[in-house]
Amino acid sequence: METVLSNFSSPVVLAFILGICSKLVKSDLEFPRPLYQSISIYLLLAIGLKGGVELSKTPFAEFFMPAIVTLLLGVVTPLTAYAILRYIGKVDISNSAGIAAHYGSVSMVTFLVAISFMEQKGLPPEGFMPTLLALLEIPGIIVALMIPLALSSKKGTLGKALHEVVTGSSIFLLIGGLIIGYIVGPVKYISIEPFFSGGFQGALFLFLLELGMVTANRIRDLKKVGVFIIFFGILVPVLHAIPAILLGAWAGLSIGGVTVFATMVASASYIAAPAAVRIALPDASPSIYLTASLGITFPFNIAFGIPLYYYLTTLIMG
Amino acid sequence: METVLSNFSSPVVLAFILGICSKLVKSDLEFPRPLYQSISIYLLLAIGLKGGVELSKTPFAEFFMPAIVTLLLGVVTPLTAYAILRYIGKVDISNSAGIAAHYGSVSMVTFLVAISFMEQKGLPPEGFMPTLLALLEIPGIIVALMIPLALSSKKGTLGKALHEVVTGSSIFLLIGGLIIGYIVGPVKYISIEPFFSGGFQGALFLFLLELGMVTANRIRDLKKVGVFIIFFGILVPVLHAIPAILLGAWAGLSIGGVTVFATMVASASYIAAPAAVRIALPDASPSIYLTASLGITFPFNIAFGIPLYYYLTTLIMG
Amino acid sequence: METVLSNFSSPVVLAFILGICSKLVKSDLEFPRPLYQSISIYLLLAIGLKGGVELSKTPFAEFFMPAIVTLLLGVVTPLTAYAILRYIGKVDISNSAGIAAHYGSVSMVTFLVAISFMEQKGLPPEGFMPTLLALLEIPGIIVALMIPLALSSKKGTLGKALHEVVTGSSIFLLIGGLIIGYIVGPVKYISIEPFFSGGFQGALFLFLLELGMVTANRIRDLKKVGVFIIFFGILVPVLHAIPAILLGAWAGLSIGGVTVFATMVASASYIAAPAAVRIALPDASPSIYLTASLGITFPFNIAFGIPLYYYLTTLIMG
Amino acid sequence: MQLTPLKCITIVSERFLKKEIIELIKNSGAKGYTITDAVGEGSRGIRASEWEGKNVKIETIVSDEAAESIIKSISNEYFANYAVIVYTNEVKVVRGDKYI
Amino acid sequence: MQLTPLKCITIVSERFLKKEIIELIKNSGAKGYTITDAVGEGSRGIRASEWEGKNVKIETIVSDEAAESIIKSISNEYFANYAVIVYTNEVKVVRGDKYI
Amino acid sequence: MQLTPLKCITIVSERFLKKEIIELIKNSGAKGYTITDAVGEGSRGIRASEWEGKNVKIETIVSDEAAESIIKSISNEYFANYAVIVYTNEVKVVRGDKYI
Ligand SMILES: Nc1ncnc2c1ncn2[C@@H]1O[C@H](COP(=O)(O)O)[C@@H](O)[C@H]1O
Ligand SMILES: Nc1ncnc2c1ncn2[C@@H]1O[C@H](COP(=O)(O)O)[C@@H](O)[C@H]1O
Ligand SMILES: Nc1ncnc2c1ncn2[C@@H]1O[C@H](COP(=O)(O)O)[C@@H](O)[C@H]1O
Ligand code: NA
Ligand code: NA
Ligand code: NA
Repeated sequence: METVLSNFSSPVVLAFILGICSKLVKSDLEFPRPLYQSISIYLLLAIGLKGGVELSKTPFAEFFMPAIVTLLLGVVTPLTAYAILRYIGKVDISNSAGIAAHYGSVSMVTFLVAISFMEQKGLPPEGFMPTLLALLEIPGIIVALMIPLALSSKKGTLGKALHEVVTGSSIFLLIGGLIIGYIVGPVKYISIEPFFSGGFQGALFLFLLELGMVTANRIRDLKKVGVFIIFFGILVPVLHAIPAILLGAWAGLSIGGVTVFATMVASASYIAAPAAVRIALPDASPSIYLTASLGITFPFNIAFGIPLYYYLTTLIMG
Repeated sequence: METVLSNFSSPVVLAFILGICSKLVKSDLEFPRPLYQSISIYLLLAIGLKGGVELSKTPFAEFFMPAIVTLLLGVVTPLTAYAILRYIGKVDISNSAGIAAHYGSVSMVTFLVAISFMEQKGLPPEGFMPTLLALLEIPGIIVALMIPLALSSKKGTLGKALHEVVTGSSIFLLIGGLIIGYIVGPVKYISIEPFFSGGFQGALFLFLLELGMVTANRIRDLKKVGVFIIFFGILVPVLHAIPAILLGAWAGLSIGGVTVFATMVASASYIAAPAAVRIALPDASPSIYLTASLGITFPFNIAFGIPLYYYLTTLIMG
Repeated sequence: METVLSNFSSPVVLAFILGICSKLVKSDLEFPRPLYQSISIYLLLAIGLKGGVELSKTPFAEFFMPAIVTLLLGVVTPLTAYAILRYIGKVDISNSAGIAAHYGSVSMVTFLVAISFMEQKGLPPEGFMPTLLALLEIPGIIVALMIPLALSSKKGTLGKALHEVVTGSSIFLLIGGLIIGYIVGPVKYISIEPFFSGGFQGALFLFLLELGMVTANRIRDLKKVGVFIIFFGILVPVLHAIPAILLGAWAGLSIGGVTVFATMVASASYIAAPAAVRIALPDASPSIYLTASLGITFPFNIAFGIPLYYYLTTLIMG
Repeated sequence: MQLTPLKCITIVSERFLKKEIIELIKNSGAKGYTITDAVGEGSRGIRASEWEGKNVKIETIVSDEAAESIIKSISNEYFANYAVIVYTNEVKVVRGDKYI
Repeated sequence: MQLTPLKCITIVSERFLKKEIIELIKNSGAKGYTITDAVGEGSRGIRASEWEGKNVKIETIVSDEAAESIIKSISNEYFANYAVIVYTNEVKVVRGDKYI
Repeated sequence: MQLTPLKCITIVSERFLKKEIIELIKNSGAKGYTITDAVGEGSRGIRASEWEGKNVKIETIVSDEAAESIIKSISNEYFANYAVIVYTNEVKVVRGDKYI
């Protein structure tokens, strides 16, 4: 409880709330699209680079088990999400698969807020977490999109959707940054470090301001999606976080690492997944999957999820 | 005199002059609008956050008198400006009220340049100055816009104009930043400090480059507005600065604080006020009020006003 | 050889390669134009300011010979480039002059990468190099554009082209920055230093990412321009670098200074020159001059040229 | 392919009026609109938003009646004090019944 | 000056379809196109790219046959699931033979 | 509402010609113009400003005579060496006498 409250006095969470307020009071605040794009590029490169540099210092053995566990959850979580939607919620196939793709993938910003949170607690996660982020981003989308294909004899837009995800700018920059960071190593990284580390938290602050504005628009659509989706958007993250905590701890991650890992798994994509789903499943409704991932799960994780996963992690680990 | 000269070797003032020059030599330099917007957002949040953090450390008693004095001048200065325009300048009601709204409000950039100036002198103003900025921004506009309403039976666009000012992005970000800074406090602020403090003077440098370009366009319109407005744009700031110095000193501000306070009161808005006046008084001419505030008073304050107010402050305070 | 390899693990070179890759894999990565413009403005001001501050500390005598040598090469290199194109390559007059203007001028980014390279080697060049950059940017363009005028009785668009170059935003910001830096001096520069120095390498990283994307488009056009131009784009830089090394060493520059100077002279403009050539020689083909300077010489210099010029410099000087 | 003849109304105005004009055209019966950022010059000199450098260009496909109503409202509300240009154009629209 | 009467087709769609529509119009015989960024509102509610805030407006000057072919293809491929508006307009083009 | 039939000339060109074309249309009698940023592809391959990624689209509402004069000047000055497309369109303009 205390952790939740203290989370509400964190700069990035407050920026998010400020963004929501700006829509509530109908402020004419406008966040220029190029700024939004620039910060995205910056954040993705920054986490990639830092992760790559860290990876170049990490023995392979230490990294191996967490990577396996990540891929495993990347395959399982879209299936659980699909099953819940299809068989409990009675949602149709396309929409079930479309939403499942979002919950199988991952939200970069939620991930970053979790890292911030743990750093402020003095428990920074392992340096290779961005690599796990990259590993988790794609499989969930693929698995989910393959479901309708496996069930029916649909036309093969999966390939196109796959290309979209793999070459999408977010995955491209993240992996590009990882590789560059890995090659460059800690010494040569120093020249660009002030730019990519010093400004990081501030850029994240601005980004959450913008996301707050976007989320506010999505929250307005809550009434359109029905009560089941709202429950889904809150409970499924928690449901996904629990095995993530257990497996993360089992794979040898620290408390910080487990919390961030659980947050990743619990988070829902709202950038890579929508683009892919729009292509592969054009009849799935964006109102539903965007409202669920961006309007419900995202704010839930930022405000309550992260402190909760941290609390559960400490219960289990320590 | 020496202070004026030394002011001309300050980076931000030189950036402003460079911007003017770029128009004089017809350079094809283009300042992208999103960059301009981004820097605005950045500067407003940065001063809000820093001000909020400082405020969280300031005892209420210390802050009370300056706040009262600020509100007082926020009500008085638009009235004096109006009276001079209407009765000495024989300007019509709408234009008088429109211009008065600008001189009752405040220019953020002039404020920032004044802070820079005093910091370079080793006399930084009180940390809560941004709060005074927020307090001063709105009342002057409201008072001025109410004059024509009081005089005639005009249709009620004041409400709309008021909403525009209060929810306008500049006041929203400033106050949002203040509140976040206040909640966050000095310790949690550290994570975003490098971004919002380290880059501040540089961002201000770029912003003044852009404002120089805009001002140059305005200066071209000088001949259109007539000699009275030119005198008005130079003398009224000085006229407003004098009571501000006296009252600021009386309220217990330091030399740095008084100088910055006087500059605020002497400055004329060119962002919040024009938007509000355009709505409430559509028949007031933008050529006049923008040329006065942006083409005359702004460069005057940047180049000569600030050193002058500083000089007067030292005369009075000793 | 080793130097070449180590160059390939430098962050900025890797960013450039990442940019090329993004086009190869058809990523949807988009670099917003305002970000590109903003970084240009930033980099030009930053090198100008730093150069100006350094210049204010440099005795005139030390700077005199390098300046003379720069101007000399600014006049000679477009003539050699023209002669090679016209008499060896049998290229027509307009295209020869158009291309020559590019090779007589200079590429800011190549210059910056060379400085980065030498700083990482622990051999930073003299602080006044940006002044040499400014001196070298213009004369080569003028000399080259005057050739067709001297040969035929063409209509006088040279004046217009000249105005374009001199007031073009790149030269304007560079010289503006130099002057401001010179006036401001080392002490007053401190306030804006974190912004303009701390972020510099990171901003350059982003800029090279973007340039990689642009270069990739240009490389696709290689087949259109023919084998002669490809050889030209690789050999002429080396040809120009050799006298630059000899003269630079003779003028008293350090090893770092000579290498950067040679790189400047060897580099080909792709911003100032195209704009001027488009005006003065509209019948010269942009496909040829842009592909040569941006598609061949630029990547050659970044990847191989700089280490080569450094190697030659050490052979000669040390 | 069935094409419906409709009116395309183009309104270029200072950015500042964007919200109001959108409301106005919706109230006049427009089913949608498309906006692009623009800059421009006209008879009117300086204006409040000028130094932010942008106009907006609003295009809306509407029936003849809606067109007339939009033109009337804009003329009454904005022509006196604001920088606005309005013109119409005959277009043929696919699935035109959606926009009536 | 010789002016050729041609069709100007305007397509406003969610940004996301840009690449595909360009390919489609090229395959239908268009010799060129011009794109501007736009925002808009229409019958359709929220869409995937909405929170990035942008549509694209694609204009292409084509012959009558190419126009018909473009309209047909777009109707078939996108009208069911995506936010798209398409309309045509008669224009007179300088050097019109370049665009046929 | 009184509508005046006028010509709307649209010029899409490489960004680089913006200043000159504006001057040209003003000298030909245009009373105003509206510009939007655009990207595009046409018959011409690469061009100097291409790697900056932008064309401009200039629209101006003018009388028939001004239209003819603009078209002539642009054809003479730019068609040989630059990427430009020009077309006209009949529009009906509110307060049309302002633009003649
Ligand atoms: N003749 C014209 N052709 C095209 N656009 C125009 C014309 N006149 C005015 N405009 C546009 O309408 C805006 C307002 O015009 P005005 O009210 O005449 O100042 C200008 O900024 C232009 O964008
Ligand atoms: N009546 C209209 N006039 C102009 N543009 C429209 C209209 N209706 C729709 N649009 C544009 O087409 C896009 C898609 O419309 P829709 O498919 O109706 O959601 C919108 O976002 C608008 O940009
Ligand atoms: N058929 C067309 N339809 C629409 N715009 C075109 C067309 N052809 C060319 N354009 C535009 O005009 C510019 C110059 O065309 P071009 O001179 O053919 O290279 C292109 O970049 C496009 O923006
Ligand atoms: Na997930
Ligand atoms: Na004031
Ligand atoms: Na050169």
